[in-house]
Amino acid sequence: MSAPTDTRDPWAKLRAATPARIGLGRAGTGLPTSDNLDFQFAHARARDAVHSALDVSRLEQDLAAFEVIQVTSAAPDRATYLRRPDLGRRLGANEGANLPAQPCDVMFVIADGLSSAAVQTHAAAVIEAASAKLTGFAIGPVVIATQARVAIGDEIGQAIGARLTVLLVGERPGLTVADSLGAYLTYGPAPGVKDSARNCLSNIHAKGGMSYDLAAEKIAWLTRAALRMELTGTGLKEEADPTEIPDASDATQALNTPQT
Amino acid sequence: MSAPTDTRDPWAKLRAATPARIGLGRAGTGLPTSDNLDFQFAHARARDAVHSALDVSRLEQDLAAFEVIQVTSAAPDRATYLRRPDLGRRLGANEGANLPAQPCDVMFVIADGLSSAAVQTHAAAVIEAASAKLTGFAIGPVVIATQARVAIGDEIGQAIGARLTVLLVGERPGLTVADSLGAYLTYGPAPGVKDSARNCLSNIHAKGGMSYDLAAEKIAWLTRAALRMELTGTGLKEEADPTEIPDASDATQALNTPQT
Amino acid sequence: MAHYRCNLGGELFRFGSLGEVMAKATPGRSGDALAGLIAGSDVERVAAQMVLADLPLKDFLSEALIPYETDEVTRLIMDSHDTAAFAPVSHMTVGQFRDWLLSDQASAPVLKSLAPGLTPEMVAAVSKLMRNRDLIAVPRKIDVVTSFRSTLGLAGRIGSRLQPNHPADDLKGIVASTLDGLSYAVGDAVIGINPATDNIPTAMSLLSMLDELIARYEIPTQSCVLTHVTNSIEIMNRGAPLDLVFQSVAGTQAANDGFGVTLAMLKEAHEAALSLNRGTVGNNVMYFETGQGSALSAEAHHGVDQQTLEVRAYAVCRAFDPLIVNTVVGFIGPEYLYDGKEITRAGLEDHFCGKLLGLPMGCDVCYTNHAEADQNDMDVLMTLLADARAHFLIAVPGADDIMLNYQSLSFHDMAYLRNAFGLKAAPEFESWLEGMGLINDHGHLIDSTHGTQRLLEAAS
Amino acid sequence: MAHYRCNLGGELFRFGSLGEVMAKATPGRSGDALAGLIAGSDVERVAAQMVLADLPLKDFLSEALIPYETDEVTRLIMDSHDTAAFAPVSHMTVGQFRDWLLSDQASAPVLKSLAPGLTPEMVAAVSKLMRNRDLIAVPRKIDVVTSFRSTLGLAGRIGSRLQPNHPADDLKGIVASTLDGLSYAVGDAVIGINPATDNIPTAMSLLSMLDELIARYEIPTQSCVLTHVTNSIEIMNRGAPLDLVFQSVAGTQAANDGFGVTLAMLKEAHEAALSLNRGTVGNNVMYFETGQGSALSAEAHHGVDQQTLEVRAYAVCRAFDPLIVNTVVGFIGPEYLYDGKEITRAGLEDHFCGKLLGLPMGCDVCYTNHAEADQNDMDVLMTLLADARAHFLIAVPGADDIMLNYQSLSFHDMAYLRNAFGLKAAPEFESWLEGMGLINDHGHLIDSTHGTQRLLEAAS
Ligand code: B12
Ligand code: B12
Repeated sequence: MSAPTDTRDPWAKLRAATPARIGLGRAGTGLPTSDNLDFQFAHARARDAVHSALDVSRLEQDLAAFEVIQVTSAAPDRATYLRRPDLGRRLGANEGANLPAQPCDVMFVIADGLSSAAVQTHAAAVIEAASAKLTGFAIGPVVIATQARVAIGDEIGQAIGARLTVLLVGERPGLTVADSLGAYLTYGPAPGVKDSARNCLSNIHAKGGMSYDLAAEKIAWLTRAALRMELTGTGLKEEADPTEIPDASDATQALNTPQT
Repeated sequence: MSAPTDTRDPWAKLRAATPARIGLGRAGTGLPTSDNLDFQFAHARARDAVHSALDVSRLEQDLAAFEVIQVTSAAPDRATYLRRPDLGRRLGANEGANLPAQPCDVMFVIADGLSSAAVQTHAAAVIEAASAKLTGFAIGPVVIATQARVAIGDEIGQAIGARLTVLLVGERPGLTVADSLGAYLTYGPAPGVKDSARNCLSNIHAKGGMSYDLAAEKIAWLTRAALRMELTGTGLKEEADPTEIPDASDATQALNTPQT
Repeated sequence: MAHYRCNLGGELFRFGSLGEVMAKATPGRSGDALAGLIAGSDVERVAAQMVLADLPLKDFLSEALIPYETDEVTRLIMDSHDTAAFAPVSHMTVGQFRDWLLSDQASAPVLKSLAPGLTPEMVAAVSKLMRNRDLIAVPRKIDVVTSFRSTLGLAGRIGSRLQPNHPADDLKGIVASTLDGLSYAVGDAVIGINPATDNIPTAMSLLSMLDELIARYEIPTQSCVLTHVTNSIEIMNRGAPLDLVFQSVAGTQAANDGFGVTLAMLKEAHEAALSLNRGTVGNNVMYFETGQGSALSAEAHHGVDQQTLEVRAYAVCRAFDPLIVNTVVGFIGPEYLYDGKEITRAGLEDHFCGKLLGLPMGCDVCYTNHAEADQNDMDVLMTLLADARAHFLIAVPGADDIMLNYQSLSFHDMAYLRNAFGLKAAPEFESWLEGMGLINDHGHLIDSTHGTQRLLEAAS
Repeated sequence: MAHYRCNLGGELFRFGSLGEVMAKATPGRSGDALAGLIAGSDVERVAAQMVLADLPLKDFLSEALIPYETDEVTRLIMDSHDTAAFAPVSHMTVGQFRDWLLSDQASAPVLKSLAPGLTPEMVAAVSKLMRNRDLIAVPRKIDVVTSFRSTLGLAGRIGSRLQPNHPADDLKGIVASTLDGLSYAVGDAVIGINPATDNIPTAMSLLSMLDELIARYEIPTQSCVLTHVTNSIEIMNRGAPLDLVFQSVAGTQAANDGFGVTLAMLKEAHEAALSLNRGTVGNNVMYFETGQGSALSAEAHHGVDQQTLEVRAYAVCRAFDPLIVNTVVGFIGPEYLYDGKEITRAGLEDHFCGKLLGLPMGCDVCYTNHAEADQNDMDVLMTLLADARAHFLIAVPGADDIMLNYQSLSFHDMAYLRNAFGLKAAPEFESWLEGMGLINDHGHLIDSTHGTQRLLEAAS
């Protein structure tokens, strides 16, 4: 008479391989009550995450080693920001005045995006690790933009006169990971750049995502290649460092591992 | 290839018998496009009707022959009123001061309810017709209550000292009739009276509903009976004037009429 | 009084009573907000649901939400509880009960014999933990069959009430709407008129007219005039041809009092209607209507959430072996169910809860013009209720009730459910429809005016 | 440019262009409001719908919403229009077309041969006049069958994509999620991974792993790594075992440009994949994704409403004979579809429009955490899409995509559709499931861990 069909045990080992919600078992075909409630709880929290604000001064402290400039987008508040992505892509009136030209090879922009927690937690560390690997390049100031979307980096990069921007953005929060950071590289930033002319790194976070180190490695690889080829986007294919890529034998192992 | 199955013609005669949306025909099993659009249009308009305000001074003019007092409920505005029926059932703070005791047998209360159009159009005429039939009774002032529900009459009737209230209310607007008036009779009005202790007349309007005259007739009949029996509600059954009631032979006719 | 607590994400949530746990565990809706009972945040709602999930089902037998002493609905629930039927789930918590209901173990026969062992509060509690899909999957398994002149609730079928109201109870107008409905194959559950006027002679003449119409066309269905139960008793005393006794009921004695109804009255009416013996294939003679919010609207809710009170109303219905029970889900207005989403959720809850208690549960899929809803929302709910195997749905000409002033389903919508999904009418009614040439032998309403013409000819 | 006007309730409404009529006739949604295209009031919307209803279908062949000269999607639509197929409806207005689509005359074979005669704009227009129930009833009649190693779209069945994403493309993690999905009988449409990282070696190793897994278990299904089409071309050049080419597409050349895609690229990829000849029962080798709002988001919408643009994207898909097309309906966020109601409407529209154009239309029933929606809304949409006979739906472990950060359906939900409604998997996949002991001979997922254990054993 004990209710949910117990498909849990066999999954114990597999569950260690991924943060995904696997091996939950089922009640008939339904989610067991406890998992369903966990899910609802995670949903309630993820919704809160969307609305939480960035603590800019704390982030500035974390970036003490860099010159930091703060700007805001044209979205006056969070509610408007969520409904008006167009405003989140533009600087607010007069914000441009805070961005004096400082021509450079590469600059970092931090945009809160949809998860201030992501940039709060990871942005400074990624910038530190990446700039350490970008020796030989002129690195511009770090600009922190709030209520901001990816494309805001274009206006910022152009004002500063950067050849390339690396924009770090809070990706929309998920149920399992609410602090996932994305990095978007844009060569020749200027309003009107299409997304196809950017490269993207995604899921930089500590819950099974990309490590700061690997992110820094990839940012540096892409920056070098972009400045050399004078483009970013679909024309620039990342070929990862072979040591980082699982190969065919790995794949076979992956299939076998669960039961070993 | 002509699309909607044409079931219209045979319905022409029947359609004259009711304002209901009969004999529409169908497109497969769907409403034909034109009827569907008519329906959407009616819906858009009915929604507007809910929100339109009562023109109190015009109503007062229509009631020039009566002493009229105006009060408002505890609901500050229309939006609150719609969400908070409890506030629509109570007088606003200090409104009671406008209601000096004037003991009487019967008094009329007008409440805008969910259709100010209904009371705007029909209330004065019904009150005129009904009071003409209530000879021999002491009739109190007419109270107009805005943002008001049925139960507000209880507080009003008690303050004035009426033995019975006849409350006229704007029934919620429908797609076909947006100005339907209801009349609720309450013996011994006082806060806390239950709906089972009221009698109701409904659908007083000009689009196939109850005429002013019949409404007045019934109000007078019920008032007389209520004051005699000292109650309203489920204990007081209206036995309509036999001339008003369709009988068995009428029923047979009704079945036959469509084709004659 | 017991205290309940839950530590969630580092926050401690306390609930002072079982009623508070139930109310705060309920998916958000305007009526509970109006009553001040709703959870303060989504996280608090989850906390209340967690408490509820861990509560033993049998606690509901010892802790009454509304006192036994002062409420006859509570007494009915407690006194009629069938301990033997309850046994298979008596050891479960509410959460375990949910899991079990979803499992294949909870098959049709098992659920049927369980019904008398369940109280409304248990059923309300488990529904609060159910997702919308669960509220569809479970009742879809349950068989409830009732009958009078037609048999309702059989697999692969869905019933319909034909609602031909007229603002002045004009007989010709009502006949016209009735013929319209029949031409769409609607009316196997009941042809039911809400009388605009509340007087007995009118009701009697409406009943005579319907009786004659049913006889003349030899329609295997039943009629009803939805007047107050006290009127129906009087009407039976006067010998009018009454098939079904109608009454609106609520989940508390005080709310029923507001409706002018007691259990004793219902018993009297039930017995009187049974004694008329007017059914042919069965003798379920009661028709009840309910709807979330009616108790609060009558200021008779005792601090209990509206969904739980709604299910308590089903205990009242259950006691009288009804032919059909109808939750008029969006009927009252946005004060109780704000928008299409709340109406949809409530419709699915009500149907699930009613069926789990063993009732022939149908729904008036509807909304008012002051609510944030439209016909698209009704399309959603009717389709889902058909998927959930509702006993019957209600339909009016062109979805527009010109007397009650609200929008329900159109006759067209019943035809949609029949033609698109192959859901048939009651078997007796189906044969009649076929005989009239309105449907083909798959129960498919035919794209031709042939049957309709026969119908109109027969009227002449 | 034509002018359109409608006198409604004493008010005169004017519309400056066909695009404005289309936009204002669209049921309200946030994306069109964002673009400033939406009707100013409900009454204005009805007026626009009335204008649209009276518009001859053939007007869409002469008046392009986006200029032929500057947009290759418009050129594709106009140049590939099949006049002979269009003939049966060429004399109709949009309103008449709606009525005809709902009638029994528009049967499965009739609709199939009509598809090449329809343009996206005609289909978008008629969808704007459809109620939600119509958006279910019509596609329910339409048969679209496609195949590669499994056959999708047959009556009484629904396919599923198994989506085992991992935030770092960890192979073990992906295998774990894949086995989980298979244990719920999910994956007959495709096992498809969105790679977190955008590099070709990673994509190749993911493809090898899936290829080996499919071979080892002898699963009659296909795999896909949802990387950019330019990557897939490169991957095929390098000889990796690629079954399906994936690409996101939009309804304007400018938006596709934002995605880095041209029709020529898609043609090249399509031909390359066909030449691999990896299918067994069929050779539909393309997998497309779309979603309302993508063109606006790329600032490439030309003042056309998002729903019309979405249907134009289907013209792009149609040109390449896809195995599956997926509208990722609530994926981007509330800027484009605000809440559960808008998501539901859009999901039903997209499915209807895609199927009417002859596409194997499926849906990712989903929402983000910044939208006003929850899993109950997904329950509603998935059930309605199953009723509408969707080609396939998407499912992830526990409904939570841990890489794309949004909620979709859970594997459980596919099992709900199968067990509660009897909807089976693709026939080849069904036999395999039965062989594995996961389902019984009614296609019912069994309440036992037996099959799952065999699955895990086979992995070792
Ligand atoms: C909404 C409604 C209800 C709701 C009321 C709850 C609510 N919060 O609104 C519910 C579903 C609970 C209801 C129940 C009943 N109703 Co009713 N209801 C209506 C309806 C559709 C609209 C009323 C309206 O717009 N009021 C205006 C607003 C602004 O006022 P309000 O203060 O917000 O609402 C109050 C009144 O509507 C009152 N009320 C509602 N119904 C009835 C019925 C009677 C007899 C009385 C005295 C009061 C009453 O209750 C509300 C709360 O106090 C009317 C039809 C119509 N076209 O008006 C029928 C109508 C008034 N009801 C009717 C009936 C018969 C009933 C029942 C007696 C049915 C039954 N057999 O049990 C029950 C019990 C009523 C009671 N004694 O409490 C009849 C009355 C016929 C008559 N001439 O007497 C009407 C005309 C419909 C009909 N023809 O069937 N009803
Ligand atoms: C939402 C989203 C989209 C939306 C973007 C529209 C919108 N208004 O948001 C849509 C559905 C259109 C989309 C499309 C694609 N996307 Co996308 N997308 C995402 C997602 C889920 C969330 C992004 C986010 O939260 N951004 C933060 C907010 C605050 O920024 P924003 O300014 O509002 O959004 C901008 C960026 O998100 C950008 N964007 C979105 N996707 C991509 C992909 C690339 C390569 C680039 C350069 C930019 C870009 O477009 C938005 C508007 O300018 C991410 C996954 C993740 N966890 O982040 C994948 C993700 C970024 N997308 C991805 C891919 C591959 C694509 C496609 C290339 C797929 C394809 N084969 O066609 C297309 C085309 C993208 C393009 N060049 O325009 C990959 C990138 C992989 C990588 N490392 O390069 C990711 C990581 C998901 C994945 N693993 O599959 N995407």
